Amino acid sequence: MTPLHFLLLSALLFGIGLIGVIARRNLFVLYMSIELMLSAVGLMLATFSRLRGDEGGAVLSLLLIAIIAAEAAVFLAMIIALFRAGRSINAHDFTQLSQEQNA
Amino acid sequence: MSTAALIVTLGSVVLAALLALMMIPVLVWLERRVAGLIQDRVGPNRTNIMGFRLGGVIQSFADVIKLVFKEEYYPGHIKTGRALYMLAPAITFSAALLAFMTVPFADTLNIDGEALRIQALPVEYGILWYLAIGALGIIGVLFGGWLSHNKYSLLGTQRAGSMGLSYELPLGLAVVSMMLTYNTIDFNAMVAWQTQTVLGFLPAWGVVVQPLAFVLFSVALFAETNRAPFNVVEGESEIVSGHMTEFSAMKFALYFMGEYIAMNSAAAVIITMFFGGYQLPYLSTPELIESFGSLSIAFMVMTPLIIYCFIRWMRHNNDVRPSLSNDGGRRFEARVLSIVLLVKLVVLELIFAYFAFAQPSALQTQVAVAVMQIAVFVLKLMLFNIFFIVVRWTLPRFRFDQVQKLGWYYLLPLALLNIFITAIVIVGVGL
Amino acid sequence: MKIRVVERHGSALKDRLYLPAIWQGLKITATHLLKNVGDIKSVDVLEYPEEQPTDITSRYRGLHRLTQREDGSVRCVACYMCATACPAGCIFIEAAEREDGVDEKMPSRFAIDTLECVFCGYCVEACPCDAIRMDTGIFSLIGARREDFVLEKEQLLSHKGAFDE
Amino acid sequence: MSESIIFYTLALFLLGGASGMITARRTIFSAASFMLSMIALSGMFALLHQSFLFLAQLLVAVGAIITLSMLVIVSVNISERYIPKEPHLGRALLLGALIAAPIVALIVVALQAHFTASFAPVPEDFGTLASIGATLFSAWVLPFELISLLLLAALVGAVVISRKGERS
Repeated sequence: MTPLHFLLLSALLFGIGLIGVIARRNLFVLYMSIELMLSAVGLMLATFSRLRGDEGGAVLSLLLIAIIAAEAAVFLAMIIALFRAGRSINAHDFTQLSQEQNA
Repeated sequence: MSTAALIVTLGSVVLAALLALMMIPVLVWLERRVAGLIQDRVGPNRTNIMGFRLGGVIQSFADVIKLVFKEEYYPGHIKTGRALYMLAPAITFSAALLAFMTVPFADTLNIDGEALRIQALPVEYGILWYLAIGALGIIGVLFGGWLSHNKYSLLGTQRAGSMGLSYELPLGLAVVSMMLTYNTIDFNAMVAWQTQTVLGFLPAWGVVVQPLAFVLFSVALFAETNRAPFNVVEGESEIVSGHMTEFSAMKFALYFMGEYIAMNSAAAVIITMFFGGYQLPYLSTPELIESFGSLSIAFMVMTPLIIYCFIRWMRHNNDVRPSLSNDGGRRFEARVLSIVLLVKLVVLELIFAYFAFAQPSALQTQVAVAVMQIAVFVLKLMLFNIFFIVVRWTLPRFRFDQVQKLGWYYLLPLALLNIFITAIVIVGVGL
Repeated sequence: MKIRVVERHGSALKDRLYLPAIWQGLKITATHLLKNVGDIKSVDVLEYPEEQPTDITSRYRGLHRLTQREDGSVRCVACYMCATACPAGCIFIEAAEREDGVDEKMPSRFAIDTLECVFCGYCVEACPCDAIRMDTGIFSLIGARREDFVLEKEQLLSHKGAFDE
Repeated sequence: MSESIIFYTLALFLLGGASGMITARRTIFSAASFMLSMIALSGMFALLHQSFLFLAQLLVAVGAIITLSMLVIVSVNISERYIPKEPHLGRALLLGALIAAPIVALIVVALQAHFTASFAPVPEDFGTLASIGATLFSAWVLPFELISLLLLAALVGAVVISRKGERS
C-alpha cells in the first residue's frame, strides 16, 4: 500500500465521476457525479498531505469538503427550482437559458 | 499487545455491548413501568419464570422472543429495492450502536506504563465520533421510509430528514461551545476537566459551567433520538408509525431497538459532557486511588444501610393487596432475593474490608477504582434514562411546524449566542 | 349572539420560555412516580384476574343474551330488526315456522359473531319484543379458535341477566 | 498486511459504489451507492492517518449531504414518469468511458512510470483536530475566511433559488 495506490484510486474515482457527468441525464446522478469528482480530488490532496507530512493538504481537503457542502446546497435548491418549473429532472429538458422557454 | 491490554480491551467491548444491548429490555420495561406509575397504574408485572418476575422485567424478554419469532410480513407492493428495504433498519440500528462506542466507562488505567482506555473503541474522537456516527442513523430511516411506498412512511421520512438536519445544527453548535470550554473533544479529558470546582464549592460539571449549552444540547438530542416531545417522525395519531409503518417482526424490532440504543447513548453522552461522566463529584481519579482505603470504610458503613432499605422496600412492594389470599409466589421471590442480596452484602463487605485494612497493591486499587467508576457511570446512566422516560410521559407532542420553528428560530440563534459568550469569556478571562 | 373574546395565553415571557412550564409538569409526574415507587399498594387498581370488577352497573353493555318467555321458550320472533340495525353486520338469523301456537315465527338459528360485534347496543334498541338484551354483565369472552366467538342460539339463551328487571 | 486488506476492501466498496451510482436507473439506488462510496472514502482518510478528515467526511459528506439529497428526493417525491427514461444508458456510458478513458489512462501511466515515493512515518498528532486546527488558523486563514464567505453566498443563493412564488 503505497501513495501510488491511493493516487490511482483517486484517478479512477475521478474517471467514474466524469463518465457519470457525460452519460447520465438524471439531475440527481449528475450532481452526485460532480460530488464524486470533487471527493476524488480530496482523496488526492489527503494522500499528498500524508506523503509530505504537511497538513496543508489535509486543510485543503477539509476546505474542499466545505465546498462540496456549499455545492450540495446550491445544486439541490436548483433541482427543486427546476423540477417546480419544468416538472422534470431530465437534464436534456433544460436546454434554454431563459425560464419561459423551459416551462 | 500485552495481556492486560487485551483483557481491558475485551472487557470494555463486552461492557459496551452489555450496556447498549442488555439495556434495551430494561429500558422497554422501565418505559412501561414508569409510564404506569406516573399515571397511577402498575404496568407489566406478571410475566415470570418459575415465579421470579423481578418487578416485571421478564416481560421485555417475552416481548423480544415474540418479535423474533413473529411472521416476517413482506409488503407485496414493494417491487424493487427489496435488499435496501431490508437493510435500512440495520443501518439505523448499527449507527445507534456504534455511536455509543466512544463513551468511556471509567478513567484510563495505567498498567505497566501502558495507558488503557476503558472504551469500546479506544480512540480520542470523542464527541465528534458521536455526532458523525449518530447522524448516520437518519439515513436508515430515510431509505426505509422512502422504499416503503406508503404515504404515511413518506410523510414520516420527510419529517425525519428535515428534523434531523435542523436539529443537527444546534446540537453541533452546543458541542462547539463545550469544546471551547473543555479545550478538547476527548470524553476522558472532558471528564477530567469536570473534576475541578467552580466558585470553590460547586463541582465544575458542564451543567454548572454551561447551563444554556446543556439545555440546547439535551433539547436537540431529544429531537435527534425522536423522543417525545419531538416524536413527530412516528407521530402515531397522525401518520400511524411514520417510517416504520410497513416494517414488521425483526425489521421493526431493529428500528425499535435502535431508538432505545440511541436514547441510551444520548443519556451516556449527556452525563459524560454535562454531569461529570464516571466521576464522583469532588473526587478526581488520583485522589480516589490515594484515599480508596478510607473510602472503603465509608462504603462498609453505607452498603448495609442501602441494602437494608432496599430489602425493606422490596418486601413492602413485592406483594399483593391483603384482600387476596394467593400472592402468586411474590413473598417467596422477595425472600429469595433478600437472601441473594445478603450474600452480595457479605461479599461486598469482605472486598471493602480487604481494601480498607489489608494492603492492596497499586494495580488492585486501580482496578477497584475503575469498577467503582463503572458503577457510578451505570447509576447516572439509569437516572438519565429515567429522566428521558419521565419527560416522554410529561410533555405533549409538538406540532411539526412548531418543532421546526423551535429549532431554527430559537435553538440555533441561542446556540450561536452561547458560542460567542463562551469565546468572549475564554478570551477575556484567559482560561 | 354575543361574541366573547377569549384572551390568548402564552405571550408572557414566562410562557414563551417553556422551561418553567416544563419544570412544573415534570414536578407533577415525578411526584406521582416517586409516591408510587415508594408504595405500590397506594396505586388504586384491581388485581384483575383474581379480583373481579364490582362496579358494573345495569347500564353496562356486556355480552348479549336472548330472553325467554315464561314457558322458557325463545322470545325472539325472527323479525330481522336487530340484524338490520346492526352496523357491524354480525347477527345471523335463520327463521323457522313456530309450531307450538305461541307465535308464528321463531329463529332456527340465531348467531352473533362477537369478533365483528362493536357492542353498540343498537340490536337491543331495535328489538320489538325485548328478545335480545346486553345486561349479562359479562365483559370478557375467551376462546381458542375463531369459531368459539360465534355465539349460537343455545349459548345466548343460556346467559342469565345479571341485574333485576 | 492487514492495512492492505483494509485498503483493497475499501477500494472495492469505493469503486463499486461509484460505478453503482452512475449505472443505477433508480435515483434511490444511486444515492445508496453514493453513500457507500462516501463511507468508504472516509475509511480511506482514516487509512491515511487523517483522523479529523475521516470524521469531517463522515459528518459532512455522509451525515449532512446524503441526508440532504435524500430529503430532497423524498420532498420532491418525483413519480416514476418524471424520471428520465435514458433508453440508451449502456451506449451513453460506453461513450462516456471512451471520453474519460484517455484522461484516466494518461494519469495512470504517468503515475506508474514516475511515481515511486512511499509513506514516511508521521508524528503522533498528525491529522488530529488540534494540529489541523492550528494549521488552518495560521497558514490557511485567508482561504478559510474566503470559504466561509462562499458558504454564506451558497446559503443565501440556495434560499433564493428554492423559494416559492414569483420571481417576476
